[in-house]
Amino acid sequence: MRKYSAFAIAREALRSHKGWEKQWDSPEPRAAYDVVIVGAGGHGLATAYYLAKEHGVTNIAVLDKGWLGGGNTGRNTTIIRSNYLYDESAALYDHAVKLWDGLSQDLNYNVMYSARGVMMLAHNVHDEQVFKRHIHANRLNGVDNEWLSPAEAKAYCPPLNIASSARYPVVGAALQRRGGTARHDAVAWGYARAAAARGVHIIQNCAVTGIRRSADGAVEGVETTRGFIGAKKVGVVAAGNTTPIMEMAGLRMPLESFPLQALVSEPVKPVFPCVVMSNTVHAYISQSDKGELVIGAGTDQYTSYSQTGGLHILSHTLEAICEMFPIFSRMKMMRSWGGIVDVTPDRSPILAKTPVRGLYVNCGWGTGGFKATPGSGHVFAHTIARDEPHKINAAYTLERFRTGRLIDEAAAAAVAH
Amino acid sequence: MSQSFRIPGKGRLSPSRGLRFFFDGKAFDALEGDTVASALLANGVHLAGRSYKYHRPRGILTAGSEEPNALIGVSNTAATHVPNVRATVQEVHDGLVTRSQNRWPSLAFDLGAVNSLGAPFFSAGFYYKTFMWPKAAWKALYEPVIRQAAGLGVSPKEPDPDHYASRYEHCDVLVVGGGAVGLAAALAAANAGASVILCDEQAQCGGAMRHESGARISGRSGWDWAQDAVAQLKAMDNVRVLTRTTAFGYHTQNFVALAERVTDHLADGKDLPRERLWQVRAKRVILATGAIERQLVFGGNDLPGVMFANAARTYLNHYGVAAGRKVAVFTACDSAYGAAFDLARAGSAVAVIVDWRHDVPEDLSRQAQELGIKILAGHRVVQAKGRLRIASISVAHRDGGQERSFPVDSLIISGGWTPSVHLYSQSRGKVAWDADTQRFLPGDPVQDCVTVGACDGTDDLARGVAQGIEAGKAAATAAGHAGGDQPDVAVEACESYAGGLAGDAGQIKGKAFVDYQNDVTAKDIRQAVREGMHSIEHVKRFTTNGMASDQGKLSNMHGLAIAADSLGWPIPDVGLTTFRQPYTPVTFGTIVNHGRGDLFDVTRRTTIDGWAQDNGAVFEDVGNWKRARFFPQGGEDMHAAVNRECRTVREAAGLFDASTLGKIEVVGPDAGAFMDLMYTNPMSKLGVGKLRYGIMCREDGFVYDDGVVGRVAEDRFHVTTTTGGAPRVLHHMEDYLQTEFPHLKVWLTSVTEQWAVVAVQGPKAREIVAPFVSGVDLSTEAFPHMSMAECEVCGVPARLFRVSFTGETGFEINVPAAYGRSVWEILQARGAEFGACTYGTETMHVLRAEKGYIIVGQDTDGTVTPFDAGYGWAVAKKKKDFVGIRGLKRPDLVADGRKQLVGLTTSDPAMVLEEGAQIVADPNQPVPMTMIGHVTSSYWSENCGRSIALALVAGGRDRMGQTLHVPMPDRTIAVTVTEPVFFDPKGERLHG
Amino acid sequence: MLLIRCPYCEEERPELEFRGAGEAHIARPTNIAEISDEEFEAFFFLRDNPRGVTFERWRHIHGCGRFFNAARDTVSDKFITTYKAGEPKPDLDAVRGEKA
Amino acid sequence: MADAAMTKAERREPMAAAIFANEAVTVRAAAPASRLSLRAGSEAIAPLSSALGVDLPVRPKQTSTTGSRTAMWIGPDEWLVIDAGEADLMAAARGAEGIFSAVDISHRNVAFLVSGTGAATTLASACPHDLRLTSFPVGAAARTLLAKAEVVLWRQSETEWHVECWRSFAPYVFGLLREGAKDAALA
Repeated sequence: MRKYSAFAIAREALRSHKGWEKQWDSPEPRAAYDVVIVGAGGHGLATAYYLAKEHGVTNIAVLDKGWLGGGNTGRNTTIIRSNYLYDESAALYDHAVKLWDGLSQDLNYNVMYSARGVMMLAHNVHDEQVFKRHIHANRLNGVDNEWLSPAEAKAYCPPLNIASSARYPVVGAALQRRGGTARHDAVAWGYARAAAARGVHIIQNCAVTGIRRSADGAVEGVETTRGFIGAKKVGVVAAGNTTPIMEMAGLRMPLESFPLQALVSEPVKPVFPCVVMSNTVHAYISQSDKGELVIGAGTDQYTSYSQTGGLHILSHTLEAICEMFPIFSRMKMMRSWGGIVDVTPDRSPILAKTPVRGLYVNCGWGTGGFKATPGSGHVFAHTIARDEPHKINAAYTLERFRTGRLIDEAAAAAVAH
Repeated sequence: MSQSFRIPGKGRLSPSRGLRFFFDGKAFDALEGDTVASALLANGVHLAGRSYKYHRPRGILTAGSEEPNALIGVSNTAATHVPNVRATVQEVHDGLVTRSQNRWPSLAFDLGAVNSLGAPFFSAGFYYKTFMWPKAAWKALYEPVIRQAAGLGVSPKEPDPDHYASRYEHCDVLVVGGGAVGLAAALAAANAGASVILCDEQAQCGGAMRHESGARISGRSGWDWAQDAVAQLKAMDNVRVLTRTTAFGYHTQNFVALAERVTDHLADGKDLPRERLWQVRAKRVILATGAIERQLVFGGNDLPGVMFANAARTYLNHYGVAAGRKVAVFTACDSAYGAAFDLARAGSAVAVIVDWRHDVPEDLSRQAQELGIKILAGHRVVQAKGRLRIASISVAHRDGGQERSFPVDSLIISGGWTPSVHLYSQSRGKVAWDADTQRFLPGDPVQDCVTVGACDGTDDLARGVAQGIEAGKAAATAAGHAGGDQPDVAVEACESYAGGLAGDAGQIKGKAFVDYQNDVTAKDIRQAVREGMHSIEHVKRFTTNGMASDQGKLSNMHGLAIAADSLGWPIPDVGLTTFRQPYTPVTFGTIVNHGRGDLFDVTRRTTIDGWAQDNGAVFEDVGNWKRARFFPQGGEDMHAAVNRECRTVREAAGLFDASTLGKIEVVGPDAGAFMDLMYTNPMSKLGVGKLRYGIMCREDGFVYDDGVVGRVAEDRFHVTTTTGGAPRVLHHMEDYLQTEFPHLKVWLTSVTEQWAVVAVQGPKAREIVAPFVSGVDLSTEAFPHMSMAECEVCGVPARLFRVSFTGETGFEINVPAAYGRSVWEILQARGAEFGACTYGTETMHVLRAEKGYIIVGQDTDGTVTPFDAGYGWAVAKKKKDFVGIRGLKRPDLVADGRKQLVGLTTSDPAMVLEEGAQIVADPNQPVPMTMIGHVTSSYWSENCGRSIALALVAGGRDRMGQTLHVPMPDRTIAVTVTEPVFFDPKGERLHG
Repeated sequence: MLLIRCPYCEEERPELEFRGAGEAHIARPTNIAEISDEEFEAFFFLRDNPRGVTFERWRHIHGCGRFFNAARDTVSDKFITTYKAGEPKPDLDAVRGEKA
Repeated sequence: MADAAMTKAERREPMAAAIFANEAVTVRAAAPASRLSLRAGSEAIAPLSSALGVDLPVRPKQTSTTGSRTAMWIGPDEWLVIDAGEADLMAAARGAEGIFSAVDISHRNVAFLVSGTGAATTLASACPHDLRLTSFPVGAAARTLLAKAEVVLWRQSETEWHVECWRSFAPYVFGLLREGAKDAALA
């Protein structure tokens, strides 16, 4: 892999950029691999990269039914944060944040991790109680998160409306300064390039149609639209499509796949300095390095694999945006799109071995998987290589739905009274 | 400035209707009906903006919504500013203020243009390869600079003063596109009696008839016929014609969203909505969305003065404006010839027609010859040259050879036409590659829609109109309307749209733009392919081709063709990017419409709330409700007010508005059996006239809600829920009743708003209430704690509960809601005589915490069982079934060490813990610490004379008396684990 | 916004009037207190979540208030049929035949 | 407080004066009325109809009116009965044989009357239901949504609608109707 740098660009500028290498190859699949990863999104590619880099496993294929990074990796609003309540969540997401910081250098690919700060708005007494519970827990877990008064929130994000007359006034905010965003495509491409450089095969347009198991039940490989590919171990990292793939191995999953929409505005000069989230009024907004306001909406209420959703979901989100940031009412929606998110009953991921020997699964990230990409790939690689979980993902089992030991962040923020 | 490029006698605008507007501070004359683009061109101004990356001067390319270059800021005030407006769409009104964007200090002299010098470095995706060292410089330096350079216009700076309207509509037929084909379809459907909505994004219907001078329909020019057709349609009751209206989103089941621009073209639209959102559900959709002309890709194809052929003709034939005095044409398509001919006839010199194709149709050559215009077939424009405006072109044979230069002030280009399949594609229809004509055409429809005319690949107007009529008739028939006369539309003459070229026009010299707005060149696309980007999605994202505000209307086909050429693949193998809504950018405010301010969300207020407002209450949001939090007197802060209220309730009494509590009436012979299933408690055993506190679990065993349940009659329960939980609790109960226990004869009715609830609590409560109650003996013996009765209070029918959430003697008086305020006022006045106060939710919280009563959602969250909360007594031991019975037995829910609700006291009684603070056993451990619980509720208790707190602590009930620690940022607070009851632990006051 | 035929109201109504209620035909065991942890997991947590035809529950919450079931294709989001709560899974081939 | 027993609470209807009118539409609050939420299986329909003196309709969206009393089909086992004369509907229902649920919701709901040539258009500004005469004929009623508020619409004539909502939603519903009415006068 030839190193990217300003010097490389200068060199190439002199020869009309004709000397750039392919960032990754499109090889023919081998008959068999040590590990096959199903799904060439950020999490799958990161898994392959860390398997190669940290575990010396390089005979790997990453298969995708479409193009690498073409699923949720390239469709999300790229919010990165780790101020989760539970120890298990904080450990997992903060592991990711630590990897984000330095990922560009590690991959030699500028993923534009921008620690712009993620501010979560509190709109009522209940929000304040919940956020403060998070802040205290985060501090004792070594995760930064701080409480801001409405005036401090406004100072951090000037377009914010903090008028007490607002329908849902801002009563404060929790700010994680290390939170922020990254460039989603660059994450997929950076991992793909770095993995390919270590010998990983990335095989695009290759859909898995079956999982072959031996007489004793262990995984032998995958049937694909490009023929059978043998594998000692198979890691499924297929986001919204996990259920149909796991079904090929006879496993029924605690998952439902929902449409999730997002939109961007036309690009404008810098006006929005951070990421703001409001769970109470359902709005998630930041400004991309291209100048677009990037706005996340909620999920539709029905399961779907269609990658589209209803207009009323977007209106609901834009109402909240215009209420909190009334200066944006005349901005225009330039593009909207949908992804398919796989949601578990406790809204926490599954990162684990399965009852099928040699089959591993990484799924259930719901609406917030992007932020975990490096950490998820890192611990999932460990799980596959060692056939046992890393201590950070030990709690993210499939068994928890039998025992009741859930990791339910949303339930902890329960709204009632 | 005079309109020196306005050609007398040309165009359809009235020369007597003059207007004045401003561009970059300078006043310009215009005519009513002009767009900013046509008016600037009339004044000889082509330079309209600067490009995003290289700050290259950019002109006006098109005459429609596909314009990528001429984006301006429209601004009368800081609040009404709109960035990135297409000058080709914005109509001029008197006094309109517009500004160019992305330039400093001025449009003609832009310092940002130095970026052009760095162009060799700014190759596709260069930013992914650098700015990584030193690491800290990314945040401090590189990123801010990149961000400052990005973006085009500037955001508005003040809240939007305008309002927006909304309309849901249902119709038999929605016709999108008011060109000749769409009009024919609408006429056919409407004549048959179908209800029809026709929308068009332009100010007037007519589509291509705006520019085409060669079309004749039913004895008139195409344009005149179109205006007659519109007039006919508008006169019909079953038709709605919406102009300035863009169909921007095609959703499931023929749900199409339209954005109508109502006032942006008016000088004074103050009382009108700025835009209107139409959400149309149509039985059938007819897409007559036409086609979009695309550029040719050659060096300097972005210079001001370069203009699309249809645009040059539109400016001439519709607006009466000549694009230039000395023009050349570069085309790969028949339709551009009309531009040359029309301009020549209007007096412009046409230097040459350069046709990429080797063969030019005979009638076009003949007409050119008649007008004295030279055609160079099989040639190409190698490069356009000039600084702020095109000055010359160099032309050579396609295969190379000598270049010839032609001085021009305008170059008219056409790379052919791309069918506008956006909406069809949004409807989830798959497009198919048509190898003959080298374009993507609609395949089989997936929804009940049909594509007609140019968007369906039908270039011939006569055939398109016939398609439109057929589609209109068929749509009407399908909707059950078969009558009416068929419209008589005879297309007598039309023009040819044959030809076209996708991809670059030969070897490129200089910069050849594929995506103008994002400054993506043909070279960038070839580089992306070299770097391994083999899917069009990757090429698009790596180069940003097609990702600007025109969303690839001009660039997608070229990008695809160039990528395919680089790969040596057929075009369809590279794929096609998905078309997403919106077709053109849509104002947030339009999508939001009424949903702002008071109408953003419902604000629910009780019937007593007005009194609280009149008496200075401070409110808090709970769900959709506003609840009085405390009633400050004489400048009290919250703590002072709450301390006074707390003390007063325990010493005398207090009145509390409990109306927001959810209430459900459960009625039917199986009501008891149903209540047994829904609550952990044995509710069927509750006697008539009695109350019981109940806990409701989800199937997984976690506490879902709680409340007091009263038995009004053998077959009638009055159930209360938490305020925020009311809607979901009813839904949850309906779910079980309808789908799991449908055999039970019982029905549920929400009565939350039927009853206003006045709680009177405290030692004087009975004395305050008693005189107004008729029909009940209120003595403790006759009406003990947890009794209820139907009676009259203040002369109105009431449900009287003897119940307490404060630990005092208490009554909750339910009266029909409209009497609530009056009853409240009567009792408040009476209470005042006994020293009673009114109190809000904050005091309610403190008083109940003194008693250890939980608040679901604060002291419990969705991970707490009734046993964890210390309410195991409320879980019936003998019942065979209730919702949650099995979930509660799961291994983790019965394991040791679960978090349990306990009390905490601080060693310093004045120290009030922070709610949400975490609890540890060992305060000296390093981070990350092992947390064993958290503070759920914490208050200063005026009645206990100390702080009190409730907490969930691992194994809490085995830790009574233990010292634990609460680490805060600045100190660690030692706490003692106690029982969660701090006041009147024996509960004697309840029964007073 | 979907258009959903309510089998009780006997007409198509806009999605906003409805609330999705998850997978259909998962009966709560009548002996729920006695089932195993595995059976409870299967009942409460595991879902078919098919790519293709799904059987799902809806409630016409802002209409007639009734729960009912639907068969819908999760790829196209098209409804194949809707039917009243308590009715068995319909024969989809027969339904498609009627529509065609 | 010797006269406490004589103290009689007053009825207050803060929205009673709400009115908005233009050339196309008039929106105003309806007078207070008696209301019953009635739930019953099919066997109780006949006795309830006779006890209440109004036929409970059995087809979706239908209403039937006798004198000041109207019964609206809301769901397959649910009716909304409104008596504009404020009669005691609970007492009337109590006389019926059979298994059913009658709950007094006279104070839970309030209503607005929307009338004029722009009445349907006013509602269509926030209601996604098909309000054309073909799907919502005169005499029809249905529960649906007006933006974020649940309402029951009852079409009393081609140009007159009765809009029923929960009491605390009334200011919001009136606000929406006012916005809708303004726009209905325009297009």
